Amino acid sequence: MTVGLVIVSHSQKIAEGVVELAAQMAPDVVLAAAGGAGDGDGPSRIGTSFERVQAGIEQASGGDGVVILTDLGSAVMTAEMVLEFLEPEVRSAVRLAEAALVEGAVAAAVQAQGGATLDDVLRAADGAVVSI
Amino acid sequence: MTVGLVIVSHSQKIAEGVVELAAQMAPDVVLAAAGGAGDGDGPSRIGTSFERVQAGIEQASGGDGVVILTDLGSAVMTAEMVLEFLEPEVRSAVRLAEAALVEGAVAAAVQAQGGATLDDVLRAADGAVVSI
Amino acid sequence: MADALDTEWAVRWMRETARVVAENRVLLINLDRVIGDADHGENLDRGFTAVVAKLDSSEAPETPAAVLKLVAMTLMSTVGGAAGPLYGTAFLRAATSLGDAAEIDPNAAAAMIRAARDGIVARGKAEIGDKTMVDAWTPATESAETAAQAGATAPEVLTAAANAAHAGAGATEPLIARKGRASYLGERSAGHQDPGAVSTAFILQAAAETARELFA
Amino acid sequence: MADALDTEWAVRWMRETARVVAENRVLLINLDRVIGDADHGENLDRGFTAVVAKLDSSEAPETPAAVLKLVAMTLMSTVGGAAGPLYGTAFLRAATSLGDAAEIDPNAAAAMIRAARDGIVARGKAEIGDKTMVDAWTPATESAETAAQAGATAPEVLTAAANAAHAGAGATEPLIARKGRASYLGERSAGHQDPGAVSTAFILQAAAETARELFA
Ligand SMILES: Nc1ncnc2c1ncn2[C@@H]1O[C@H](COP(=O)(O)OP(=O)(O)O)[C@@H](O)[C@H]1O
Ligand SMILES: Nc1ncnc2c1ncn2[C@@H]1O[C@H](COP(=O)(O)OP(=O)(O)O)[C@@H](O)[C@H]1O
Ligand SMILES: [Mg+2]
Ligand SMILES: [Mg+2]
Ligand SMILES: [Mg+2]
Ligand SMILES: [Mg+2]
Repeated sequence: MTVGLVIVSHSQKIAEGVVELAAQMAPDVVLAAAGGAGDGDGPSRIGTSFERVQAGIEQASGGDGVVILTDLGSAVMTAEMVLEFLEPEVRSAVRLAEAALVEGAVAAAVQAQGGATLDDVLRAADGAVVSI
Repeated sequence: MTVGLVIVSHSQKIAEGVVELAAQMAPDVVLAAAGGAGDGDGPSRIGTSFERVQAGIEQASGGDGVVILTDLGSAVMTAEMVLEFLEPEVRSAVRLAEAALVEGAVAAAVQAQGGATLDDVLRAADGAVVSI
Repeated sequence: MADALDTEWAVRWMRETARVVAENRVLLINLDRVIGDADHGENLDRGFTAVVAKLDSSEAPETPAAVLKLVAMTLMSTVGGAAGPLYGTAFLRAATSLGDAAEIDPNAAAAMIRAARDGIVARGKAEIGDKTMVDAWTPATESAETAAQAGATAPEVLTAAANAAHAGAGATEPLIARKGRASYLGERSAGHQDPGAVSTAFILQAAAETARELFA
Repeated sequence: MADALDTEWAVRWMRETARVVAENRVLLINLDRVIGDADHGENLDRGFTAVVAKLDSSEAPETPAAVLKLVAMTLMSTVGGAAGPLYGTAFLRAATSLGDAAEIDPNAAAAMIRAARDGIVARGKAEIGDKTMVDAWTPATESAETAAQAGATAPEVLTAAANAAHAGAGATEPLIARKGRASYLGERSAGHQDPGAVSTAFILQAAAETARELFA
């Protein structure tokens, strides 16, 4: 079991790209992309989506907890809103990182791949060095 | 005239997504995506490309200078290699940021949109607050 | 109860908000273009259009709180920008403050506005003067409470709130943004009104107008 | 000049490198899988395959330096990973160290290896012990210089370099990575050889073997 990650970005491309990049070094980690906004059909708009973040957390919740990474402030607010709607037992295993999105996601994914605890994965995200 | 940005990422999707996100707040700034690696046809591989970075700098060089943002360390090395091949007069107006890619690009693009100088745009990138 | 606001008022408030937001879509977009990403009008129009569609298609909510809760959930999932979680939280907290009461008296109206305002502050952590919608909601709350304490009717409480919100929105113009996207602009954000403060004034104005009409 | 290495040797060196890299593609991929992103073998195979294609299609380069420059430019634009700018810089600096000489004597061979090594350090800023290809290139440089000073032939200089590189690559196993992707793993990077150090040993081994064959 490992910690899962949710990548929340205003851009669907960014979220999907971060997932493909981090997956290279963390093939066994669940990486959920929650990027952009929109209603099923048509291309995503730039924005964040309550439902996509909620679905991402669900997707990533099968393991030892979930770390959420965000890009801009409105993504943080959307994520915090979603957290308030989670069942307490799910909520207690979810952390919101204050990390550089791309760099933090790669660092966190590598820790998760190595079986690190939820708090260690969070620390790796928050402490990620920019452009190692 | 404004400062242009080059977004160097191992993932084409990340680079393109950062450009679409930053463009929202900086419609007049040249934002060049230099993401992924590959040879024209077929989908991009994860990696960085000397030629794509070189082309990005060329694309962004029409204004008051260029700031390059990168994701991981090998992107930094590719960018530095490209810099060594630039003509001195082009090279002197190019800066390599040490910034969080997504957050730094948005902050830098907004400064560039406002007509900031090359060094101010660079400072905005490097000092970007994570998840404002 | 004389001049008390009921479920029908809440529904009318939301339909009128949708109308006003649609009417001012381009204005809100243009405000957001200068110090943001040019989508606030689009975001809110999408959100309140969805609210009206929900009201048209679902069974009539039974209490004012049920209306506001429907609005909160709809905005949250359709707006896409910062205004989504902010107004979502505002309407959710407003709904909670009303409980299952069938009618909203002047004190409840003022309490509802305060709850909305406090929800926005809890969600966005902005302070007064940060050039956000908080700069419209805060004077609106204070004026509503003052009016209620002075014995105003519920429509009068909402009118006081709306007027104060308009003044608050206007007063964001010289401020330098310290929260939200506009904060990226630093000093360049001065000289323009905050889009969210302006949309707040429209929403509260719709509340006041529909309340007055109901008792005209 | 007796036992001096010429343009033909440089071409053979590169063709042999391409062969060895292709042969060890999966090994390099697997090393990189454990402490990286599992692409080092693929990256280098792509790069040296492109080098061979260039050598096949373009006019024969006139000096050893011209061969190495072609290699540098090709690796730079085809490898895609960290090894691209690193080996690109290495071969470029090596070419520069040779100037337009037609032949490489033992001292020039040692100087070429030092130039490559210094280029990698300049590009990647790794120090000895950081668990990178620098840990293979540094002992290779030292052994090559010692051999040249002791009067060895050029093939002997390269053989000394290759042997030292293999030992250096092996010695990266217990180290904790402090540069490159593997540094994300922290202590978990210990217990595995560095892929770039291993590929360095293959490259220098190809240099030594082709040199020895030429004078066998
Ligand atoms: N942290 C915050 N606290 C309060 N209000 C905020 C905050 N961040 C943004 N806002 C409000 O949101 C408005 C912008 O909304 P909108 O354009 O829909 O979102 P976005 O900025 O994500 O595009 C701003 O004008 C401001 O009033
Ligand atoms: N800063 C550096 N200095 C020296 N060598 C490095 C550095 N970063 C990475 N390397 C070398 O590059 C090798 C990885 O190459 P490769 O897999 O092609 O690149 P990437 O890590 O981008 O996928 C590592 O094994 C290491 O030897
Ligand atoms: Mg906006
Ligand atoms: Mg927006
Ligand atoms: Mg690799
Ligand atoms: Mg790679």
